[in-house]
Amino acid sequence: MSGKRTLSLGTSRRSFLQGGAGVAIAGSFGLSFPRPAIANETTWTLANSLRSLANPYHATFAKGGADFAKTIDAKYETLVTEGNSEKGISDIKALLQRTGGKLILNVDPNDSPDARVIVDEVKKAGGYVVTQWNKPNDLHPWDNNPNYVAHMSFDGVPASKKLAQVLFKAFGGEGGVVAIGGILSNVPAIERKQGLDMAIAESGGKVTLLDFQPADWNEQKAFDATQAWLTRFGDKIKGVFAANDDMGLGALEALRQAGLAGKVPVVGLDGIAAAVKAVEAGEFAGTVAWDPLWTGGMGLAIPYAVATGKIDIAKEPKEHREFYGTSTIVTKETVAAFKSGGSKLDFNDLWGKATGQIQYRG
Amino acid sequence: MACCGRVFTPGRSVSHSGMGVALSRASVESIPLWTRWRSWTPVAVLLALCVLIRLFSPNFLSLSNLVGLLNSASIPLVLSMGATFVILMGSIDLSIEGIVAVTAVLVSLLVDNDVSSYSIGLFAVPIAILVGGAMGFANGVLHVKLKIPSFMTTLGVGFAGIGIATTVLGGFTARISDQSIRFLSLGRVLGLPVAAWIAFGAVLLSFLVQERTRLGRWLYAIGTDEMTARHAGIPIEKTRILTFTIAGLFYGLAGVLSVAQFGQGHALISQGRLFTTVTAVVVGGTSLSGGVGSVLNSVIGVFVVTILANGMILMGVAPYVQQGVQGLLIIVAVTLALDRSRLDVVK
Amino acid sequence: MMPASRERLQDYAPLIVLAALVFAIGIYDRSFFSSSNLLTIVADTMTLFLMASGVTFVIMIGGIDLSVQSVASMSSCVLAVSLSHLGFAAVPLAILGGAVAGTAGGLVSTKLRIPSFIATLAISGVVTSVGFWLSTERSINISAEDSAKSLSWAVGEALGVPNEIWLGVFVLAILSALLDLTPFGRLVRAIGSQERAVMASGIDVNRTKIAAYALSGTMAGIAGVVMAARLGSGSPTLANEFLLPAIACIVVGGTAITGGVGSIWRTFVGALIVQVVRIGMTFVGVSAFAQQIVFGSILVAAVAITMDRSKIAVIK
Amino acid sequence: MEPVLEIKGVSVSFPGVKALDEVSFSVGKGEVVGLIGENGAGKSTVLKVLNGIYQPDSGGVFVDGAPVRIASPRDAFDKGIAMVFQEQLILPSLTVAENIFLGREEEFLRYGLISKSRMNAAAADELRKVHLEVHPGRRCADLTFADRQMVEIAKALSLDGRIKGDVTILLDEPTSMLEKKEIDLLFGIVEDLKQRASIVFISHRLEEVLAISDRVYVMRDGKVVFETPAKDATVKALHQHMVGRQLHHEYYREARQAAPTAVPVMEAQGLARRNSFSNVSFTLHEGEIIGIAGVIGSGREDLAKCLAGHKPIDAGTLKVGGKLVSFRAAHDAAACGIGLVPSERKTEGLVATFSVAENMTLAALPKFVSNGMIRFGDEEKIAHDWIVRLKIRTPSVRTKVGSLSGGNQQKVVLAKWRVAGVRVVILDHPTRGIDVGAKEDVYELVRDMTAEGLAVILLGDTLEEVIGLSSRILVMRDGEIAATFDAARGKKPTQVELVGYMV
Repeated sequence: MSGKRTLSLGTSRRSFLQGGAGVAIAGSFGLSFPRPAIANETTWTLANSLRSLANPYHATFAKGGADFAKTIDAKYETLVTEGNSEKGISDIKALLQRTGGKLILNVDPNDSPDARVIVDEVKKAGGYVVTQWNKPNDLHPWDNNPNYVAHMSFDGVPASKKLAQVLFKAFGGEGGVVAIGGILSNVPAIERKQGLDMAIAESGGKVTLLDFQPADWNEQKAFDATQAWLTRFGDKIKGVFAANDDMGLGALEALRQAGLAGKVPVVGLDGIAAAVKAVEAGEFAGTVAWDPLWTGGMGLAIPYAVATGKIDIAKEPKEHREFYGTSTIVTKETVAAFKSGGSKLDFNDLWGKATGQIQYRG
Repeated sequence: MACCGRVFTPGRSVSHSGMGVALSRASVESIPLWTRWRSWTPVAVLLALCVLIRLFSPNFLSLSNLVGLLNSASIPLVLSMGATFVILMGSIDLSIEGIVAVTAVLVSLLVDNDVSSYSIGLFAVPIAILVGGAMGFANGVLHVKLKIPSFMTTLGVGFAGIGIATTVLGGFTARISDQSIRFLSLGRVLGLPVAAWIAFGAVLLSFLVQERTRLGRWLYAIGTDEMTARHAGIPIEKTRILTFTIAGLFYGLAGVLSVAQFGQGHALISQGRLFTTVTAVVVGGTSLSGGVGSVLNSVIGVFVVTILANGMILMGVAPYVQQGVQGLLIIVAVTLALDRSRLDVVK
Repeated sequence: MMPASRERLQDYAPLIVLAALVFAIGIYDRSFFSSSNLLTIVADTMTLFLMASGVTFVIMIGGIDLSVQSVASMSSCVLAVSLSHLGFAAVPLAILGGAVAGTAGGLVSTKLRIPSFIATLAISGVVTSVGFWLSTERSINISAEDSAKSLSWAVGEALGVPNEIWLGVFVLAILSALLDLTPFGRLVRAIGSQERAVMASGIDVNRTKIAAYALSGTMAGIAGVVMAARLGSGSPTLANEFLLPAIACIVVGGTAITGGVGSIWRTFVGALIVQVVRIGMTFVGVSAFAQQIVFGSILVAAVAITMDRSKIAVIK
Repeated sequence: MEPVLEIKGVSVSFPGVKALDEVSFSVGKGEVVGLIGENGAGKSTVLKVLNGIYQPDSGGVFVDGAPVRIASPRDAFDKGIAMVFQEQLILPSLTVAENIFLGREEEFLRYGLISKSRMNAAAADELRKVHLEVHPGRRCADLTFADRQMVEIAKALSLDGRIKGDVTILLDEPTSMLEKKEIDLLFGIVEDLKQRASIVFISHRLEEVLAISDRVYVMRDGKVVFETPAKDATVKALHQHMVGRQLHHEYYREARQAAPTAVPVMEAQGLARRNSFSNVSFTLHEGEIIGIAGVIGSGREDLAKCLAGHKPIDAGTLKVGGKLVSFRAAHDAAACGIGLVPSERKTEGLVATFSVAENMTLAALPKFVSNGMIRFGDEEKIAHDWIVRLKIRTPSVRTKVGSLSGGNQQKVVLAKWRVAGVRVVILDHPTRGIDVGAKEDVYELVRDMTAEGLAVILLGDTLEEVIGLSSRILVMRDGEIAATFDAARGKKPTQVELVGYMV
């Protein structure tokens, strides 16, 4: 068994999971009621808000945040929206209330419009926020100094286009593909679909899109959609393009049920451990690693620097306020290099891995 | 022994005053023909559905599609067995998703996985089923001892179940790599998925419990009229608790099959299963007020719901339209199947 | 009959529970008591209360309405799609959509004599499809000025108190009056207690039932509009995770799931209890995941305390 | 000989009425004991005490002379006592065999599973005893009513041979729903059963009781008033005891019986409903009381429900106030000014959790509403008026109706229809289960109503009540009007004249 993914969310694995039937009951009733440190003026609380820890990309994103918090031994929390915007926002409001505004928030909004509401709430409470991936196009950090510190994202279009081409190459560049999309109104979902469409256009008609369906970043829905496609298109499917690894793995399980795992190539984005493993096993044609550890950590490091007065965010150039991170394509050939080269995170090099300002296309 | 019985000719003429023996009975007397066929309505709906889908897409009856159908029907079948017993008693069980979540998470942590260090293989299956039974037992005891309507007891236990599953895994997903568990879903025996055989076994076991055990018979009595059952000396409380426990055992088995199918366990693994299961049981012809129906009806109901979903995919119906079509089908199927002569007040 | 004192305790159990919860959490963490926090909590509760207020009528006639979640989402889509070119008129349109969906549930349940559990479940499937069709499967943004122009009644602030609270209190008053002062309200209680007696008194029971379902749909529509205003967007899955908590509010508040007994202020208090439990737990430090367990246990405990068993011989 | 089963000085009372008053009753070994009495005399209550459904407030139950406590019908079964209920308790979704042995399946268990073959075989033996050639595996839902009644009897008889000690079978009105040849069949069964068991037999048909019983008890108003060996009793004498003292005319306020006016209120022509009643025709005039007499199964209950719109009629025409009407539901009938005082007061008459005032205005709510709101003031005023007028004993207008006595509840139901201003009131067993004093009040109210021009259709609890109150009497038997009697003041027919047509 390859190394176990250590789960150090601030609590050692041993104490968190005893395993066995007892834990199911005991775990819940032995609720730890930690006395909250009375929020005094100086210490800042750090928090990552994300969709669901069930998605490994977000789990690593949260781990990045926790790692940074440990370096400055600040209190760290993870908030989960489980796909419900209303819950995500009311949890953030409650945390702002509890910390008296002394909150540094690194949030991946459940949906683009949520970002505006969250930024307003943080500004009102005097906290600092960095948004990830989703925000309305007309909302900018520099219009909300100093509380709205930055917006981090990854340029989905070129990455997904290159990834699509890796997929086409994997099945010989000829035939039909099916594509699984994220939540349709999410910015990354729109970008990744554009990348795929561009790659298909450039294939000069050799590659056709059999069907495109959203699965809202959910592995379960991807499993059901792929199973339906297998029923409907059967062996006409030459490849599966998934807008993220989680959904890609769902599709892979469906292919496995039909005995096609490894025969029909799948690609996804996020670069989560299970996807990297699938690339090694030849069941995934490739994935794109965003380095969630970096976004989780830096999304808190930068606003913390602003909060402690180390930098004056208003003076930072626009490419430091809205910037893309670096993404690496992981294929069978590059997987070994990618796995060994896992760089050590330097939390002080705030914009080291930033690669240019965010463009707004169409 | 001739079993011709005294076939009562419907509409025996009520002779006019004086001559002959007038027949007067207060309650339902001659059995109108179509009510006798009512119990076959769900089967008719199923056949009509198959014919309709076959017209639209030829590969509906292809072997691979049928195998796929059986595979996707196996978990709902196991769940509907447990739910049928509870509904026959006139109660309802909303804790399905909670119990499946706890047992699925438990299995995914006990077998070879990427979160905990346990790996006890197939021994996890009986443990999960027993934990499911324990939660079913909790449903029964709370419902009977605290005299709370089963709607609320099972809703509470369901919430608690989701909570326990989420806490134990901290919201994470445990991916399993134990092939013996995966075999329960991926393996093929005589061409059919193992999960289908397990589901078939569950149906057989349920039919045996329903027809050949005292509990099975007493469910109908309690569902039809609890006073009559009490007068007949049936231990009402014990039967109710035992029924919820058995239902829990089936949900535990479904938890195992979920982990086998998806290769992972997490708290939201059975989201949406509750309403599809209850729908299948009712569409199958088992009435929500209890006393009428059987596990075989639910088997038909599960296939109606599963084939509808599969058929709509084959016909390329857009996913978001599917929910609407399923809603309409429920109304049609239940309107035909419901035996309304007894219900004068529909809640 | 139950001794008077115990009955009075039973009547005000929900209020006592709420006060105890707020007090306990308050001691634990002083900031919980701050006025801004309490206002925020109450404001956040209002959408849940709006949805649950309509379902209260349906539960009181002995039925259940499982379609409110998808009706609220559908209404938010109607609002988001039509707000830009219809302006304020989009609001009544969205609410009307809710009323139509509620009436459909009522008609299917009464005319086709299908149990309300299944009838409203089927309708919720149809309504979800309509929601997806309206919004072409995605969430639709509500621009800031549209919202300011037509939705400030829902998300603005007056006299320092968020409008959601004014709206919630207004609805509480109107619906309580409807339930306690009008013939409709009396028939709802009567049908829930002894439907056969109402039928035998020569009253068209179906008319009242359908009206109750229509009201439930209308309130779900209003909840959908307010939710869309607060989030600045409408989406077919906006109100996910709201159905079961809404039912929990009603029952925790003391309204009997079997019908006949209950009131709107109970649902208001029940909604506050549910929200205080959910938010309070983050204050007390109970991990977000364990909240469901505490929530489930409180649900069962609340029903055990508030249920009046003397009237119901057989607990199904 | 030592009585097999006996009760001594047993009293049972329900809120507001004393169902049994110091009743003593005994059954010898192999003896058939008849038990007769008017509706509400307490006959069924005696059987339900013997069967363990009701526990006696005072007095005791003795089996073979030894005092016993019978906790439930199952407990009674184990002590050798089985009962065939008046209202059928057969479960339609179970098979014949399963119904017969419900709750007693352990006899057929093989390794924990019920052996269907053995259970069906045993059931077949029992069915043979009642000469019912129905396959034991058939669902009872598919059987006719009469067959189901036979299965119920077979279930009771299945005790014989399974219990060591003496067996007693309690039969509560088993023949009311059976045909002539089925009744003869039942008597045959009882005859050959006599060697092995003792039997208690309740029936309206006095000749049947005399034909089959060894001894007969007569009950009235919860008390045993007469006991006689069957051979030296006559129908007329039994009837006399059943009725008791010739009630003085004033009990039914006969003096106030108004002469019917010529104004027709309701005209029925050839009304019929499948399996209930056929070609029923009558004309009801203002101020008139038409009484309908008949035993259970005569179809009069269904006729009442059809006239009030609760059940649809299959044929015939109904005119109210000269206009042709047809009712799809109760609210259509109410709209035409027809109100039904139901026999099931608790479930159909009132909303127990509502106050007296709320119940009274329930049928006429729109009258108490102005601009959408209920005018509580008027409601309480009108309730107060009726409480005074009908002498309803209630702590206040706000008291919950459920806590009142049976008599007072019935007065509230009557007030409900008066408030709604109906023109025709159908009374379905109006005085069932209420104390004697309250009965007289109800009779007073009926007279008041007719004096104010209302028309009344009365399904009397007892024959005597029908004769006493009505100005005209329709006697129904097996769904037909067997005879019509005028009952003008002073020229009342006697009960014996009517009984001849009823049975």
